[in-house]
Amino acid sequence: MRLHEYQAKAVLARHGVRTPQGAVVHKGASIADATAALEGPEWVLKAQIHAGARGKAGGVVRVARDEAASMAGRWLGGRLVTAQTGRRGQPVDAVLVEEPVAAVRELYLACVLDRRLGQWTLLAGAEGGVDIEEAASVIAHPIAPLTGLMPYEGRGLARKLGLRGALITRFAEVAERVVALARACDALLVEINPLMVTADDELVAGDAKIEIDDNALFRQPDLAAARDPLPNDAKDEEARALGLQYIALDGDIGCLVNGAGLAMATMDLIALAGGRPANFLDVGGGTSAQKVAEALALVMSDERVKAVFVNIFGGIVRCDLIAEGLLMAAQRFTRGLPIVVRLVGTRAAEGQALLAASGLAVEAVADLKEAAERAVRRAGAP
Amino acid sequence: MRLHEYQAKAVLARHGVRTPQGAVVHKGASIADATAALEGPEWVLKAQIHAGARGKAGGVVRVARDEAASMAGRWLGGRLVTAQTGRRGQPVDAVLVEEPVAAVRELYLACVLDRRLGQWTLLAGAEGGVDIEEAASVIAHPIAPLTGLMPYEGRGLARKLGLRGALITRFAEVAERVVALARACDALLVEINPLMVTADDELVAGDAKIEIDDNALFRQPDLAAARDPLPNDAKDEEARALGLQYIALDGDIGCLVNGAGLAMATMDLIALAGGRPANFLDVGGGTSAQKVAEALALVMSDERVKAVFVNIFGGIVRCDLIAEGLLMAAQRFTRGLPIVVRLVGTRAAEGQALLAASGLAVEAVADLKEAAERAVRRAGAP
Amino acid sequence: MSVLIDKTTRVLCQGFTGRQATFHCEQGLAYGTRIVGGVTPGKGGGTHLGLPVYDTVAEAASALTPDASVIYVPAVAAADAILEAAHAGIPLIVCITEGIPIADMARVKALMPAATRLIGPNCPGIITSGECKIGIMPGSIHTPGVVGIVSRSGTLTYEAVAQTTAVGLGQTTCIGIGGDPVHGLSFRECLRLFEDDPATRAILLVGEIGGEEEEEAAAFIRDHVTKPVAAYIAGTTAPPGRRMGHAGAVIVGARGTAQAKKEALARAGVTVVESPARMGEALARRLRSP
Amino acid sequence: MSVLIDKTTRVLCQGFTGRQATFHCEQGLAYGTRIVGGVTPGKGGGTHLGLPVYDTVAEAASALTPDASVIYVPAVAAADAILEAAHAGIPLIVCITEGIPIADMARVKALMPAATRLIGPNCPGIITSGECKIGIMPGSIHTPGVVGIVSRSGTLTYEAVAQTTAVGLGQTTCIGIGGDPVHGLSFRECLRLFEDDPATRAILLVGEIGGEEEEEAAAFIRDHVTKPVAAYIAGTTAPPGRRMGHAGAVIVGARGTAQAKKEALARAGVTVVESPARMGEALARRLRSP
Repeated sequence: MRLHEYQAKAVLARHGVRTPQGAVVHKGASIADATAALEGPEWVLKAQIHAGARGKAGGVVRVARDEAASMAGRWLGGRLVTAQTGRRGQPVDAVLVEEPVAAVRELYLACVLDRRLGQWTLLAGAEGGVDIEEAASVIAHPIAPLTGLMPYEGRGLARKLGLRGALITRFAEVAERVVALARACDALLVEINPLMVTADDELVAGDAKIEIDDNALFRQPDLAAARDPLPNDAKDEEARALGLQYIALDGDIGCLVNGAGLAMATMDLIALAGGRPANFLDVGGGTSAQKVAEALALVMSDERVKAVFVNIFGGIVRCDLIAEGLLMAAQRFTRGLPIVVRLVGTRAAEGQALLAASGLAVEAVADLKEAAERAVRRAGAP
Repeated sequence: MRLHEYQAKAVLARHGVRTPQGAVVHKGASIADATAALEGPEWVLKAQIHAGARGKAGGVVRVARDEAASMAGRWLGGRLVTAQTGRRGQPVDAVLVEEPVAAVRELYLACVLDRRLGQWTLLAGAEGGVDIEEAASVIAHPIAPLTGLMPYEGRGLARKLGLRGALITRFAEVAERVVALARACDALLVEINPLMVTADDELVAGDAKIEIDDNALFRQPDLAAARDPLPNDAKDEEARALGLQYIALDGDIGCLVNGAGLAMATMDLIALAGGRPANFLDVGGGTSAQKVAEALALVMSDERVKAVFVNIFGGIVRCDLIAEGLLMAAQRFTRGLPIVVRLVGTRAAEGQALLAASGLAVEAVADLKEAAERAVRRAGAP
Repeated sequence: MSVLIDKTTRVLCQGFTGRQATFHCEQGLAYGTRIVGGVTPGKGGGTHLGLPVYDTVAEAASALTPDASVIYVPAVAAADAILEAAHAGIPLIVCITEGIPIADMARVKALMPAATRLIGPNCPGIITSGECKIGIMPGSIHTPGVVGIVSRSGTLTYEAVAQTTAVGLGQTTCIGIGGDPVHGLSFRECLRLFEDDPATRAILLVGEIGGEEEEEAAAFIRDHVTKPVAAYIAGTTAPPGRRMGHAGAVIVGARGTAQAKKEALARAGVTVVESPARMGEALARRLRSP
Repeated sequence: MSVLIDKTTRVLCQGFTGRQATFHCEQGLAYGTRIVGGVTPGKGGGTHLGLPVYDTVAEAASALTPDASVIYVPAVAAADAILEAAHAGIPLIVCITEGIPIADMARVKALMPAATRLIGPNCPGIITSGECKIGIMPGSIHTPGVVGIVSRSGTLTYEAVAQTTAVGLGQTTCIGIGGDPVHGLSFRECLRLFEDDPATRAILLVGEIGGEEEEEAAAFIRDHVTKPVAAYIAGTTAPPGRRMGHAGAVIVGARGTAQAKKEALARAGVTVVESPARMGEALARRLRSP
């Protein structure tokens, strides 16, 4: 789960990392009330979306104090398109308003969970602001899993970045706190970019990204509550509530698969057959008829979908039960969408027989490749 | 620093260990107010002192609810003498009032910092209530310094104690919390004795001792604040405020020494010479004239003291400066106590000359054994 | 011959009396697996499925001398269960549980003895066709044969199994290493086991986007594997930055793409199929004309 | 010959520019100690006492190749300083700092490489008479000679030094292992060093109440030490349950009493003196009639 910049900065501040004076304005709230405590003649406004490249897309602007309200008002409720959002952009439901910080230098600092090492790694760069992918000189420092970062390690990193004087200890403090935060919050990523150096040798988080391990949200109730009240895609939220893994895509073939790997493979098959999947959807390895029915309803409720491809490998789950679930949902829907179903594995024949006997427009195809091709054809000529 | 039972139980409760329903009544407070939330026909009253063996000494009694106020009132402000307090006993400034817990069985559980291993060790016993020194069957389980106790280790210990059913996991939980408490609070000792097992398989801390590492109090502000407002010996508190290590003893020869080892050795010497030290006092290895003066004033303010033995090995510290400090304090005091001073090491001759020239009743003796014997003689025939 | 487990393997089950464990242990017993008992704290001394139940793995290990333990305990307690089994000296641990926090797995990796082999978590388990089934895979689709299968996915593995059965090759052992970013046995380690197993004639590797294990596998294959290998990598069409169901299946920036993995494997001499429908067929062809 | 340090030992100082470190490094330099530079984070690039200052031990170690580092940083940062020196590869670390939380020292012990030798904390340091003084002991009382001294105390050590000087024996090396319950070099390790040092003809051990190190030392002496050993244990008259100045000097229940320690040492053939005024005299007598 990704936090918004304003949420990430609040978490950093709670862990002792300095952030700019600022306030967040939510959609529908009064900007005057929200920013009452802010000072200075100019403010920085930052549109809060879950994607980068906001600066180039006009989502970060510096305006005179009395222009802030109108600018924020224009953003809130709209959508922002950046190089990272896709064509539809993302809704702007909050704007972060900050007093500008005068930086004499910018650094890069991040703590990421390195899956290969199975431990957190600190990344430190002498140049901040740039995309981490492009920054050549980032130093990677693995963190011992049981100990965290020791102050002397932070000072050593500071020296490797070329820092001197009071900044050495200050950088080590920030690094230690970032690592402590990552460990305490089950963060897969804590990134401060840029980490701004002020004229009086203070370090301030200019921008911040935090991503929390979804598997650990059960023990991070405060962070779990920070999940977007208005998500980018309402279906994501609906699917999550149903215990389904759903990701909206750009195509027109709705997918319903058991298992994440098979679900990805199904997307690949559709593409190989010349079609485009409308979604990724994993109903889980040990799914039920009821869950399949709900999943099918979810997929079919997407107006862009022109055909549905159901791909189930019945292992522990019996295909006849899955077929019952499909029929249950298909009967409730009147859109008359073509549904191609591949049922294999345990009790596949019984399941296919049930579908054939139903009289519904459900086509059962046993071969994987053939099933995908059929779905693509049906989406093209409904 | 030792916590009182009521303070230790509050810390345990904060860390998720169940304690009996109870309330603490401080000297001068209303017992009716303090116990307003307590229920039941009978209560257990426990005198809060920093010593064990209270039960046999009458410091733990079970009384009818309406007798509690008069009993607590009798205790508060008085002193309790137990087998562990010494003859003078300890002042009772607080009484813990608890609802009785019906235990079907009692266990022993403690987490101690094992100095030899340099790590915490969990001690678990199948019999609670008895003195740990006497309990033969206590199991010692060392705790990996970087990881704490893992739940499976706690379950393993529970089995070794012969526990079954739901108690296995409950015991592991309590053990894990006790270890977490020790680590989080810099505790040298966390002891729950007895750990009571109730009829419904709950575990409740019957009595509790916690000792905090004095060196870590700077990062345990909540616990540091729990230090007795009315200490057992007012001089301890005064000395602590002066940065001196002072411990009151039973004798009549006041001691003032630099260095803890030498201070103990000085006590031993006095005993070998047939005398009895009134105190242990370490003014520190790198002491100053001012500090010596304050220390001397503290020692001489003890009415039992009949002679003072000052034993300073001037290393980094110059003996002439120490002599100045001694004269400074001696002049302020009019009790006319004999003072035997041994000054050796850096600038000892100059220091001794200063003392000799002062005209005060300060006897300078260079030999260690001889100096101790002189002090003992002076205390006997002032 | 086979890899890691066979019909003599004595299997313990942690979380034995739970619903999921009960079901899958019944299936395992029906398959012929030598499940010898189980552990559920608080239920020690009883029996379940006709087998003894212990409170701790240490007690079970000393009574039953298991060769492997399969873990079905909930995510919140799974890391502890893994370490309990490891420190009780059980050499092979199969953790089925999904949803374990990554930090817990990092801790497990830091604390697990080097000699212990962990499969998973978030995996279907391991099966030696016709001999021993440890996990949740449907036994019926497996046929004794010559292909060693190693996969990050669950149902996609079944697809691979079904295809290798369909083309008449069958399987020696099939290992699901799991979809979590921090996990036990790696592709590399499984490849070494299959390379060293005389009964395994060919290897099928089923990877997916995210991480660098397929790239490491490619390097290992180039240097150390003499047997024919075919591979499919799921997620060629997955968008970057999204976790595709598995916690580990995510493209971060330019890293972890299917394209990079497929290229690395192809360069190492692996037959890489674009279509997940052609895994068995490709391996059969490769075996006919090496 | 001597133990651990001699006139060739290159010494680094951590917390170099602080008041206490400055004073004691001046004293050390005056004694002839080869102090080669120091570390104070934030002051790197400058000089102090005419010696170079670095920001980190790693930088100082690579520039100065020190054999030892002496630590004067405040208690709150001392454990970090010890680990910094250890992980920079400095083989001998002398930590003078007192008041370090025990948990920090437990952590240090768990994380320090096994080959690193730590003296202290809360100790006067180590001195080889006439050659190298690392710590806060007054150099003037030391005379080159034949006695190896190891002690848990500070000023009581000076007493032992003065007495061995007074009886004409002098010292090879004097090691203060410190008064904290969890610390580095033990009595045992120091005894082994003195036993192996040809220049050391006799050993004086100064112990105190608390812990079991004197008992362990006694067992080691019995089995491994051929040289005459005398010992004094401070605290025969100390009341149980009170910490006597040193964090480690406390009798817990029946454990750690002076009596038990004295008996163990006497049984091991050590000349145990009851009076701290007789340490030098007892050792001299023992050397005359072994």
